Parts: sequence; structure tokens; C-alpha cells
Amino acid sequence: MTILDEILALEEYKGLSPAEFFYRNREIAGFSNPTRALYQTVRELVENSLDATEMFGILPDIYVEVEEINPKENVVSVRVRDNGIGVPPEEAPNVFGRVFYGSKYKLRQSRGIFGLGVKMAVLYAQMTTGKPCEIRTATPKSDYIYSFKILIDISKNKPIIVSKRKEKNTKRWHGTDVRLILEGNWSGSKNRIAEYIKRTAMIAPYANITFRGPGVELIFKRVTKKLPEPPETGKPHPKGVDIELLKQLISGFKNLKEDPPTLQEFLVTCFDSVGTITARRFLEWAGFDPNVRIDKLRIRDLEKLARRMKEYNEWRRPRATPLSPLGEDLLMKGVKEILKAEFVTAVTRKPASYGGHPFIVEVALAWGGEIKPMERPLLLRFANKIPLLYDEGADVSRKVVDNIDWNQYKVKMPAPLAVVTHICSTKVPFKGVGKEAIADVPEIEKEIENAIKEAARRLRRYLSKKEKEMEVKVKYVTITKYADEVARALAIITKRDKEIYLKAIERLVETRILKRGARIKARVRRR
Amino acid sequence: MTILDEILALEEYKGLSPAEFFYRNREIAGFSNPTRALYQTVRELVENSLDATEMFGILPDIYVEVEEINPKENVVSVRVRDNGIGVPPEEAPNVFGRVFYGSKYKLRQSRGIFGLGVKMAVLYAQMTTGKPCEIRTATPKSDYIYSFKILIDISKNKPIIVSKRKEKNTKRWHGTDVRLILEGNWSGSKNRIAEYIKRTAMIAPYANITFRGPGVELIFKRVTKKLPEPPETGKPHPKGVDIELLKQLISGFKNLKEDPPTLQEFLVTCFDSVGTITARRFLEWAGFDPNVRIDKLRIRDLEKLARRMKEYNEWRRPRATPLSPLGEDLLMKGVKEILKAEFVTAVTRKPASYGGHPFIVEVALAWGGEIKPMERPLLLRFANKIPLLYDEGADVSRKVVDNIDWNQYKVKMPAPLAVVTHICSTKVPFKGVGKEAIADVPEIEKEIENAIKEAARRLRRYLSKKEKEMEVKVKYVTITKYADEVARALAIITKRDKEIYLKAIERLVETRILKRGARIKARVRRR
Amino acid sequence: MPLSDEEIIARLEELGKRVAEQLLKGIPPYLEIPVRTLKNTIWDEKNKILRLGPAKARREYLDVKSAKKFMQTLLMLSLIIMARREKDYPTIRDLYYMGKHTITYIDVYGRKRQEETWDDQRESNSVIEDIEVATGILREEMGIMHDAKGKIVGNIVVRSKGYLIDCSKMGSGAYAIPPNPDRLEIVKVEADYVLVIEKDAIFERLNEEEFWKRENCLLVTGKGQPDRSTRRMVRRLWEEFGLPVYVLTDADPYGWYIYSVYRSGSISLSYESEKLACPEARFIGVTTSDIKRYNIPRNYIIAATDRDLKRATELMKYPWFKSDAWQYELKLFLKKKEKIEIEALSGHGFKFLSYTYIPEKIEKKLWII
Amino acid sequence: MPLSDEEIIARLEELGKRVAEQLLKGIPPYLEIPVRTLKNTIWDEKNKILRLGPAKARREYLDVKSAKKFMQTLLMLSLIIMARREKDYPTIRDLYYMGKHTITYIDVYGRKRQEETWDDQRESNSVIEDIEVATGILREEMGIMHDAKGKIVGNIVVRSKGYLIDCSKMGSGAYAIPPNPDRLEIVKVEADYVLVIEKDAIFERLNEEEFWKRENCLLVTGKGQPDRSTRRMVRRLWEEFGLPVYVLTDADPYGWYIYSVYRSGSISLSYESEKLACPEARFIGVTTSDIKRYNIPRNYIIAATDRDLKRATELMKYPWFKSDAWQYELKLFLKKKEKIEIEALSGHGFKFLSYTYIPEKIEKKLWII
Repeated sequence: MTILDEILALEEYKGLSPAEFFYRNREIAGFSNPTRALYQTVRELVENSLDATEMFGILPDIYVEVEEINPKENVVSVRVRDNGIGVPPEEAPNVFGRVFYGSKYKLRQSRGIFGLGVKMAVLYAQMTTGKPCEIRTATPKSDYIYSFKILIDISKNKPIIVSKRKEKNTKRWHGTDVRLILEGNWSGSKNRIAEYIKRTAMIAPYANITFRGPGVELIFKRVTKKLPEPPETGKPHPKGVDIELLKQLISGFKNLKEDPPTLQEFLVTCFDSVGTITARRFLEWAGFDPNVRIDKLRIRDLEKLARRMKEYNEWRRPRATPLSPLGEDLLMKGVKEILKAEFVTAVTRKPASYGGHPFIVEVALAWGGEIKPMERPLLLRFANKIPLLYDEGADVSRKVVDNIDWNQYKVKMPAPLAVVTHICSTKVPFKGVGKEAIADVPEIEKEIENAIKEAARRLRRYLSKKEKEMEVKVKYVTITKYADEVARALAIITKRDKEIYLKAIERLVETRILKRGARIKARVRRR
Repeated sequence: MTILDEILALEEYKGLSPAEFFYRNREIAGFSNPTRALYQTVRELVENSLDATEMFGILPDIYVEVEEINPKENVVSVRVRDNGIGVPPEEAPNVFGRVFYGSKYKLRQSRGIFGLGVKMAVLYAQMTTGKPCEIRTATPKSDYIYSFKILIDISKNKPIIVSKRKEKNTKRWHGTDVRLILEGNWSGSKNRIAEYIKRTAMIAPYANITFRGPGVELIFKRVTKKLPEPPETGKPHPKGVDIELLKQLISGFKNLKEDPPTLQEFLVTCFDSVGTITARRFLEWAGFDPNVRIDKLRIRDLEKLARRMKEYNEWRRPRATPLSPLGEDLLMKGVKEILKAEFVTAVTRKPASYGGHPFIVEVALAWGGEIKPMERPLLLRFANKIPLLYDEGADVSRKVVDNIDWNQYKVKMPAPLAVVTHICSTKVPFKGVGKEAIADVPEIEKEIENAIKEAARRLRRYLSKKEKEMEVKVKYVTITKYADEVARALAIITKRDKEIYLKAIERLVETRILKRGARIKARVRRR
Repeated sequence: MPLSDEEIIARLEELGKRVAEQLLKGIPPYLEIPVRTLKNTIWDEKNKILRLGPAKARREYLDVKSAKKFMQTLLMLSLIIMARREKDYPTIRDLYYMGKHTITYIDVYGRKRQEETWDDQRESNSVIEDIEVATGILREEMGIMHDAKGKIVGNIVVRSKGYLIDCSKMGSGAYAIPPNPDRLEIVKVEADYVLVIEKDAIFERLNEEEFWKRENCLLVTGKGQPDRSTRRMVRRLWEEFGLPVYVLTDADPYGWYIYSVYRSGSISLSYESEKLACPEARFIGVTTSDIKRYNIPRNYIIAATDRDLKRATELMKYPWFKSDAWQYELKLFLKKKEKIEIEALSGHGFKFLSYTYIPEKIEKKLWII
Repeated sequence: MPLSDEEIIARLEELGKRVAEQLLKGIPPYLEIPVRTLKNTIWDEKNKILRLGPAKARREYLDVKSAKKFMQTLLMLSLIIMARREKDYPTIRDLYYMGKHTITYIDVYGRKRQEETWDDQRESNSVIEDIEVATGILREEMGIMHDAKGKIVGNIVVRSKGYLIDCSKMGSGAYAIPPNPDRLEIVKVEADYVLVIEKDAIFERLNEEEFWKRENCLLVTGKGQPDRSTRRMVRRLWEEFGLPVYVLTDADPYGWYIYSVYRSGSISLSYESEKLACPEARFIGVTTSDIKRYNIPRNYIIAATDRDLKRATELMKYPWFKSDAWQYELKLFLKKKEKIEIEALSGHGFKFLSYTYIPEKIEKKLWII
């Protein structure tokens, strides 16, 4: 055992800072190579900018610029400027220089959620070029514009403020302007970034977005001034609790010992869509005393409570207020414009929830037009208005789309069919921090399936109508096509004039085909 | 601006503990649903057990048991027991109850790396059933066996010791025995877990593994007592530095101000495979003074140094000592046994490195036998002896395998071809914390490609030989097939006996086909 | 008593006039055509022939699926009526060409497209058959000629267009049976039987060695699957002159099917059996049991294909193959899975067929029926 | 001066004896066969016929790719030699059957398998052609007969097997040209020209109305693509009796190709052109320019297919279509993309073809060459 002893003597245990963890494992956040890292950097900054504007009722003006600082060494700069709410000067160092720090740890829909993206970009820039992150920011009505240069102390997970300045905000500008210098492969990521910007513009038709890069300029002017309702901060839904959540909520009561609420009060206060009646009915069903004090609940009680809450099927659906879906009209409009399809339909589902998080699934189906026929439907995925471009194969939407029996909806593969899915949630269950594939959470899977099926039924109606109209057309064409031959044959056989038969056929077509066809059209339209 | 003001007033910034982050985002670590979570829990525990044994020269004895505690509610227990080095009693609470804490943050190959897996399992159990993690452990020669029940304080990322006991270790047992009670879907994950155990046994033929679950019992006895060389702790390789790493290494010198090393000394001391000559040659090439004191290096110098180190092509390959590949023989043996192929070849590449981490790629190709012909080769992926079962589509191996022009190697799709890839590294660049897909790091991609191509060339030689033998056979069959007709025709034409022509043909076949065929066989065999 | 041209024209016109009246009255026009499928075919046990059943199909102009057939039927009807009125004798191929027009039309997508009234002769032939069954008039009676494949040789003299043709004086050649044998006057027949040979090649060899002269018979070939005029010629020789008819084919289901056609008619043309079938035709070979009986060398045997086996299984179900002799032969074939050609008999020398096999089979009554 | 049977047998045996000698000496045996592809076909400008070029292919027994052909060639050679020795006259179909054996063998995977010496007659015909070119002896000289499709009618008397056959006394029928017309003695010809008709249907119509009697000509049909005996018969009438030959086909590339075969031979059988081709054969129609000249109704016009256009483009490259007249017609066809059948002329009445079209074309020299 002596060798083992020696080895064991060397075995050390230690803790790691989150910054160091992600520095070591940057692939997890999508920074696996210079191509991917540049794309990811642009995404993180653009998404922060959109969150900083539209969530606060500001129509977004976003300017994105990529410059090649040293093309030989793959050194590029990324600059993103917005007209958002800015970052207070005292928070700015942490917001850009500390992993797991941010303003988005709330129960409401936003693009960013992990408090990680921008920091990963800063980390990546720092480790590849050693350059600090440059920030210029001002909150609304701020008298000054603040500028920072920030690095991250990786082992401590703390910001290092390299420099800090302030200047008079004479023009009352507000927003954030971030610039990073990093190792990035522009030629490799160019198309993907452009595609990302294009799809972002599609899902945010109320934004002005300008994108400039070597050899590329994309300018998207807003087509509407209507913003989706900004999300409100919400409460968890009872359907998706776990024991930990219950414990956290209970410990949130300040005077728990002195003034403990009853179980019923607890439910009504802490959960979304739960009123007194609902709470009472549930507790009766679940076998709990509504008047028990919550500080008396043991872990076994909590386990039972959590399980019963999950099992109970009579909860009201969660409120949609923390969510900000695009809505069927805007979605249809965007999809129609980008895909130039013959037929587009969109479905925005009612809110649902998983694990305490409300979510809404939106789906659009586009058929025909400029869409190329393919063996599997083209899939365009969005989550909280973020276009998802990578890892389609691992996404729950792809799974659902592939499991649909399209034949049932009169779609014969290969077909010119595109499926657009948009998952809005206070927490989208991404499979990785790279935010590209959504995990197959059963509740979401079901909603996507229902949404697609609802849209597919509309598509089927459209295709049926088209088919019926086609039947009439085919009949008309077939009968009239042979009219001349039939009339001539009858004329010869009966030794009469061909014209009388031609006219008789014309009358027959008029009464037996065209009028009936009109009836079919009308019937289809009434549906 | 009043409404905006109100909204802004509500905007709070805050930090988050790593435990809370992963609690909220458990999908990232593969705990997205009861099926996946059960599978993931088994994996994390089994991998820890294997690390705790084979890395220390102990032949593994692993016992895995899944029980259905309450099938209706999907409550199961998972128990994994090993004969490894155990955990010291003072470390046990942190090892099981603190995210980002562990003994594996070292430059050497191990199955676990994130210090996260077991904690996620504990977290998941805790939030679904409220039950603590139960641990029994003893280090070698320990007089006592220690038992713990541990929960995690999520908001503080600290262990809560629910109970702690010790008992006399009369039988001098050492190892770790962990039991978790969690919500898990046994019927859904059963096959996947069994497959995981089977593949684990395939890549670790020196282990005894017993797996019991409702309706399943798998017992794999070790087939060899030969363990792969345990890995040693290594140093980073100069090819894969970044600025941050340089800064960290420099700050590692304790008396930096008083007794600063020169740049040359720094390189020789801190990096793998760098001797004095190598260091001098590099510094000359890179335009650095070998005698400059490292405390004098500015950030610009570090940026240049890092870049030049990455560009330099004359470094020796990194040492393989921190790695523990399976080796061509063991890999071939395992693959042959599991796949029952007609032909198997394995390639273990020389060590290479990316981002400062050495890695070795091992590849096996299996052809024919019981492998079913498929449109794309069957892919079996391993990383640090871990079988990867999910997210194949996102894995770099799939990409490489699909990009190979198999025609070049005489493989016509659909073909009965399986590709086994095994990446050993001090840090395998997984795409997600779920450890299922490896990111497409260019260096690794290249090595996999080279390994597959090398193996494929051997496969081609095998198939060529087969083809040549087939050509001789076809020729033999063709000529003899027509011998009777030819002889009879000539007999009629020349009015002679058919037999003389049959004999002449026989002689011809003997001298012109069979002897030549033998030569081809011999030539092929000599290669 | 054949119908006069006037009667024929009237009955043909009647079919078209009904459609014309429907059309002028504003009724969606249709034709009623007896169905010519196996399902609507009836075996007449007494006369040992196939007849058409009572099922009729409505061919509607306004039904997309039948519109084209409707048009084709009327088109063909007009062509036949025209020819009849002008006392012309077109062949079925003439009618095909005469009715083959290109229709130009605009399709549902607004594209200009072209379509032929019919694409091949199968289509025009099919409507001719429809008109035959719908009016009960055979095509020969309508004055339609068709390609005549049949040849005859032997001691028979016929008169055509006033010329006397002696089929025993054709040298290496033979007399081609004209398209409508009913218009041939059979002046003289001096023969004991008719030998119908599947294959032209065998016919020519037997003619070359003047088998008919030696055996005092008539040789007929329809070159494989026989056409109507060959069948009609054989039928007339059996019916009018009481000559026994022997059929010689290869020993395979295809050859046996040819015998079946001479004897009972083809399923698709069952309505004409009464004038074309020879219910007492005798099959003298080649049979599967001949392989053993005549000791056929192994390398002359050809392996039966799956299609052969399938066809034999179908033949077993035909009512006229229900005799013990035929069932035995077909089962033997299905068991042995072996077939041979007539030429296989040449394994016993080139003269074996004509000097041994045929005379022996007839003399010893080794034929089956 | 025809070769004697003995000379023919000797030359055939010579081919096989060379192989036998190679084999007995232990040399891998091979046959040398002149190549019968377009590439090895030469246009003889002076005689306006196709000839075979000098290229030869080595057919080796030990080469997997040619082993079967090697075996087939020897097999066929033995069959022909046997027939010649026994003074028999097999048809090509006889030879096919006589050589069709089932070979049983063990394949490379150890499975018992069967293979036919040849699967269809194309294969056996092909080796017959190979033996013809390898020995320089035509199949007719080897005493091989083949299916004869041709018919002739008109003022011609031939003698066969001692019988005199008067082709003006066939009634509705005709005399079938025998497989080997060289063995016919042409006793008497009283006609001004030969009219070769592509289609049997037209031939029968013209015979029915006794066109040959009215126009003092001979009518010949080869029923589409002509066989060798029909071509040989026409060649003899042109060569021995100096009769001009006129060819009547449909106005489409297929019909023109048939004319091309009567005139210059087919590319695959170019080695026999010297005895079968009729380099001065005149094409009297139907041409594309006839559509306008004879005012053909639109609905008698058939749209050309892509295959037609491709074939016409090929025809334009044939050396014997290089005349201005033919180039004009083919270009017109490619431009108009329209084709018509002979029957389209019936748009001007059933008698238009025989009373107007043909006599006018001949009289006014409207034929092209």
C-alpha cells in the first residue's frame, strides 16, 4: 500500500470560483473556437441590448459593428450600442466583470438569463488578447456618461477596474455602448452572424438594427411602432414546485416565528393564479389542514405538499403577464416576409408551465411559395425572441416536428413546408449555456405538439380547399378538353351540325361543373 | 418617462451562488426530466467510483443498485458502492455538498472533472424528494468507517450535515458507498442505463461491475488484471497557452519580486516538454530576450508571448503521462467482443494538445460480422473511458465520421461499419455539463480524422485483400463454370474426345489462376 | 346469316344517337358497356367455352376518370361508321391512326399542354372491343381488318377474289391466312386432321420436309399467341369439315396457355368464344411428363421462373383445365419446376419430332384434353 | 459463285481448331472477332454503303469479362458445324434453343447456382453475327434460316421446290418471302418498279385495291424494320432486274431510318451491306415538307417527342443523308417538330394515297435520295 499512500498524500481537495470554472470550460458557453466565439460575442451583446430597450418600453435602436483589427492574427473588435436603460455606474463593474451577477434573476421573460453571457465574452477577450472590456453607459436622465475599462480577476470572480471616467451628458443620451477586442474568425462566422441578425430582425419587427462588418452591411428599419407588452415580474405557479422552492419561499417570510401565515395564506400569497377558493379546494383534496402554520411543516410534509401540488389538475393556468410573446399577427407577418410563402398560419398557445415557470409556445407554419420542397420540414427555432441556429438535431422542436405524421395533414414529403417555433418563458430550459437547443421538457414538448397540430389543421383546411378547387378545375379542364372530339364524333354519327353538340356540352359544363364548383368554394370559405 | 422610471426603480442587481445557478438550470447538467435524471445520477456515481479505484492502481469492484421505493410516485433509490480510496471525513461534506469543490481540478485524466456531477445528483434528490444524500466511506488503513447524511444549502452553496456517525473499521474496508433517493423514471431509463453499464464494462475490461435493478441484473467479471498506467499530474503544454494562463503561472512564483526567474527559466519550469535548448530556440525565433525577468513582462509582452507560443511548430509533443488511454490491444479486444465484427482495427494516436491540455485520440473501426449495414457508420463514442450515449448529432466525432469519404477506403454505403472513438484528455472539451457531446476543437477534430484515416487505411487493405481474393475466386468460378460447354464444343468441332479438352482447361486453371491467386494472397499477407 | 351493312350501320348509329339525345336534353351523357374482366366472365360448362357475364359499366362523360374513355369510344364509333358508310375495310391500325389526334388545351395551371386522343394501339383496340360488346357485333362484321399472323399449308384449296389458291403448292413458303377468313371460300379439303403449331420455326421445318403430305394433314401456325383470324380458320375447319384439331406447343405454361386460347378463348375476349373457340382441340404436347417419357437430356431442361410457376397455378384454376390429365400435368410441373421447348425433342435427332413423336401421340391417343 | 458446303464446314472448323490448339499447348485461348460497333464502321463513299473497319477484339477465355462470350461463340460454332454436317437448316431460333442449356455451378460463396448458356436470343444472335464476321461467311451461306417477315405481290413468278408461284394470283393474300431468297429462282418479272412499303396495313390496302396491277409494279413490305431476306429480295430485284426501288414510310425519324436500312444497311450489320443494301433506293415519302405541300389537317399532326428529335439529329450525321434534299427535310423536321403517318394522307380521302400521292411522286420525280 506504500505507492497508494504516496499517491493519496498528493490528493488535494479545493474549491473553484465560478469565473475559473467557466474560464476552464468555455466550450460549455459556446466559446469553443474563434469562429464560434465571435458569433457568440455578437449574440450576447445584441441580446443584452434588446433586453435593455424593449423590456422597458423603449423602441430599440441597435448598432452592431465588427472590425478586423489584425486580420492575420484573427484579432477583431465587436461593438454594440443601444438606446436602452444603461447600467448604474456603481453596478457596471460587477455586471461586466463578475460571473453570476445581474439584474435578470427574476421571474419574467428576457433574452439573457444566466448572468453569464457577457462575462464569458469579456473572459474570452481577456484570455485571447489581454484587452479589457470597454463600456460607455448612462441611465435615463443621468447627468453624466460613465466610461469603464474592466478585466476579470478570474480566481476571485471579481471585476478589476482598469480605468474609469465620467463626462457631461449634454445630449441626455442613455444606453450602453460596449466594445470587446478578441480573437475571432470573421470569414468563418460572417454568414452565421448575418443570418442571426436577419432572424433577429424577423422576430423583432419593431427594432432598428444596423449591422456593419468587413464586406457586410445590413440595415433593418422597424416596420411597426407597436411593441409587445413588456413582461411583468411574476410569482411561481403551483404546478411546478419542488421541495427546495417551498423551503425558499417559506424562509422568505421575515417574521416566520412571530407571525407565521397559515398554509392557505401561504399558497395565496406566494403562488401565481391561486385565490382563497382554489387554495382551499386544493388543500382539502390533498389532505392538508388549511390552517396549519407553515413553520410547523416538516420535510415529509413539504415532500407530500410538493407532490400533491404537482399532481393537482385543477389549478388555473399561470398568468401570462411575465411573458412577452410576439402574438399571432406579428409572427405571421414576419414569417411571411422572410419566407415568402404561399400560405402562413400562426398559433399562440395559452400560457402553460413547467417546474414553476410559465411559458407560451408560438408556432407558425409556412407552406409553398419560395420554400423549397424538402424531405423533412425546414425548422426555424426561436426562444424568448432569440433565433437558435446551432444544435437543431438536439432540440425538442426538431423531435416534435419529426414525430408529426404530416400525411395526416395532407402534406406529402418532400414538401415546401417550414415550421417556426417560438418558446417564451421566464426560464427557457436550454440544454447548454450556449443557448442553442431546448431540452425535451414534457410540458413544453406537449405544447409545441399541440401548437403545431393546431396550425397543421389550418394548413390541412387550406390544402383541402386547394384540393377541392383543384378537383373542380381538373374536371372543367378534362371535360372541355374532349368537347371538340365528342361533338365532332356525334356530328358524324348523327349527321347533324357539330355546333349544336358543342353548345350542349357548354351548357352542361356551366350547370354541372362551374355552379357546383362555386358552391364548394363558398362552403370552404364559410368554415 | 414616468412609467420607465417606475420600472427602473424596480430593477435590482444581485449575485447568485453556483449551487443556486445550477439548481435553477439543472437541464444544463443533464437533469431535465425524471428519465434523464436517473440515468445521469447512475453515471455520476459510477464514474466517481471508477476514478476512485483505477486511478490509484486498485482493480475496481463496483456495485450498482436501483430500487423502486414508490413506483407510483416515481421515487427510486440509487446506490453505488466501490472499493476505492474513500473520502477523508473532514472533506466528505464539501465533496458531496458544495458545488465546484473536489480533488480533480488537476492536470490529469479522470472521468469526473467539473466537481459538479455528484452535487447535481444530490441537489436533484433534495429538490424532488427532500431526502439527504447518504454516504459511508473509509480511506485505506482508516480505523473508522464514517457515515454522513448531507443536504445542500443552496443559497450559500454549503453542505448541511444532517447526521454524522463513525464505526470501527474491523475488516479494514476502504471505499465509498453512496445512496440517493430521487424522483426517477425507471422504465424510461432502464435500457439506457443498461447500455451505459455495458459500454462502461467494454471500455474497462479490468473491472468487476454488478448492476441490479427491477427486472435487470448485469454482471461483468473482469477479463484481465492489467490496469492501464494510472495518470500522473502534468504541466501545461506551451502550444496551448493563453494570456490568462501565463498570468496565473507567473503569479504562482512566491518570491516573484525578490527572486524573479528569467523568461527562459520560466518556460523550462512551468511547461511540459520544454528543456533549455527548446526554450532558447523558441525565444530566439519569437524575438524575446531569454534573460528578461518575468516580473518585467507587460500585458503586451504576454499577448505577444502567448501568440508566438501558439504559432511555434517546433515544440515537442506533450508528455502522455497525465493521460491513461486504453491502448490498441485492449480497445480491439473490447470492440471485437461487443460488436462481433469480422474485422477490427484500433489506432492509439501519439499525444497532442489543445489549449494547454494534452490529449490522446483512440479509434477503432469494426467491419462486417454482426454489424448491420447502415447508411452512415455506427458511431460509439467514449471520452476518458466514459461512454457517450446522448447528443451524438452535436459531437465532433459524428462530424468527422460523416465528412470522411468512405469510398476512398473501399467502403460503399450502406456498409456494416462501426467507428469507436475514445478521447483521453486532462480536459475533454464537452459541449455541455451533461458530458454527452464533445465540442469541435480543431486540434481534436484533426486527430480524430487522422486516427480514423489511419484505421481506415488498414480497413482498406483488409478489404482490398478480400477483394483480390474475391477476384481470383470469381475468375476460378467463371472459367470452370464454362469448362464443360467449351470442351464439348471443341470436341464436336475437332471430332476428338471431350476429356482431353477438360484436362487442358484444368491445367490452365491450375497454372494461370490458382497459382497466381496464391501469389496475391502471399503478397497481401506480407504487407 | 350475316347482318347486312345497313343493319350494322343502324345498330352502330343507335349507340351514338342515345348519347346525342342525352346531351341535347341536358342529361349528363353516358355509355353502358358490358364489363370485360375476369370477374364478369362465365364458364359455359356445356359448350366448354367462356362467355361474358351480365355486368355493365357506366362510362360517364362528366366523370373525370372515365371522360377520356367516353370520348375515345365515341371517336372510334364515328370512325367505324364512316368506314362502313364508305364501304371501306380499315385495319385496327388504320382506325388507330385515323383517330389519333393531338388535342391542345390549357391545363389547371394555365399552361398550354397537348394530349393525344390515344397514345397507343392498346387504347384504340380496347374501345373497339367495347363497341363490339356494347352492340353485339363482332369487329369482322363491322369490316375491320387486323394484322393477320397465321399461315396454312397442306391439301386445301381456297378461293379469294376469284383466284383459286392451292396451299399444297407454296414451295418453301406458305399461304398467309387473310384477316377475315369468313370471306374465304374453302373449295376443297383433303386431310385427316389439323395440326396447329405454336412456333413458326417448327411450322417451317415441318413444311420444309413436307410433313403434311406424308401425314395427310393441314399445318397451321398462329406464331405464338394466335390472332382471331387463325383461330377462326381453325374453328371453321373443325366446325365445317369435322377435322380433329391437334395442338403442339412448348412444355411451359406459356405454351399451354396458347393451347387454352385455341380451345376456349382468351379471358379478355371471352365474348367472341362462340365463333373462335375449338372446345374439342386436343393437346399432343409437349407435356411435363414427356420429359421422363422421352428421356430428355438434362441440359435441354430449362429451370422454371417464378412467373412460370405463378402462371401454372393460375392455369390450374381454369375450368377447362379441371380434367385429371391436365391437373396431373400441371401439378407435375409445379413439383418439378422444369420446362422444355419443342426443340428439346431434337435431342433424339432432327427427325424425331416428325417421324416419331407426333404420329405416335396421335396414333396411340396420347393427347390430353 | 457460292461456296460449297464442304468449304464452309472447313472454314468454320478452322476457327475452332485454332482455339483447340492453343488450349492443348497450354496457351490461354482466345478468339479474334472484328468489332461490330459504330466506331469500326466505315462509309464507302463510292458504293454508298457501310463497311466494317479493321478493328478486332480479342475474346479471351481467361478474362472474366469475356469468358461467357468466348464460351457462347464456341458453343454456337459447334451447333452450326453440326447442322452443316447433317445438312440441316436450322433457324436462328433453333440454334438459340439448341444451345440454351442450364449450367449448374458453385458460386464464390459456396452456394449452388444456375446459369443459362444464354438468356435470350439477342445473345445467341450476337454470336452468330460474330461468327459471320470472323469467318467472312454470311449466315445464309451457313444454311441458317431466320424468321421471314417480308411479303411480296405483283407480276412476278418464282420457283421454289419445283413449284411455280405466281404472286399476281394470291387474292387477298400475298406470298411470304422465304428465309433465304437466294434459293428462290426468279422465273419472270414484268413490272416497272418496286414499291417498298414500311407498313403491312398500307401494303394490304394497296394489295386489296390491286394497286400493283394498275401501276404495273411489285409491292414489298418488310413490316417495319426489314429483315435480311426482305432486303436481299429487294436487292436482287434491283441488281438482277434493274428495277428502280421506291420506299414509302411514315414521316418520322423511325420511318426514315427504315428507308436508311433498305438503302445502306444498319450499323450493327454493316458487314452484310454489300449483299443487302440498295444504294439507289429512292424515298418517295412521307416527308416533313409534305405536310405543307399536301395541306395535312392540323389534327392529323403528331407532336414529335424528344426521342424523335434526338434520332433526327443523329440521322443528319449519317453520310448517306448528307444530300441537300435530306438535310433540308431533316432540318425542317427539327424546326417544326411535327410528324405524320402515311395514313394522314387519307385526310384527302381513302384513295388519295394510291391514285394521287404515289403516282405523282414517281412521275414528277418528287422522290429524294
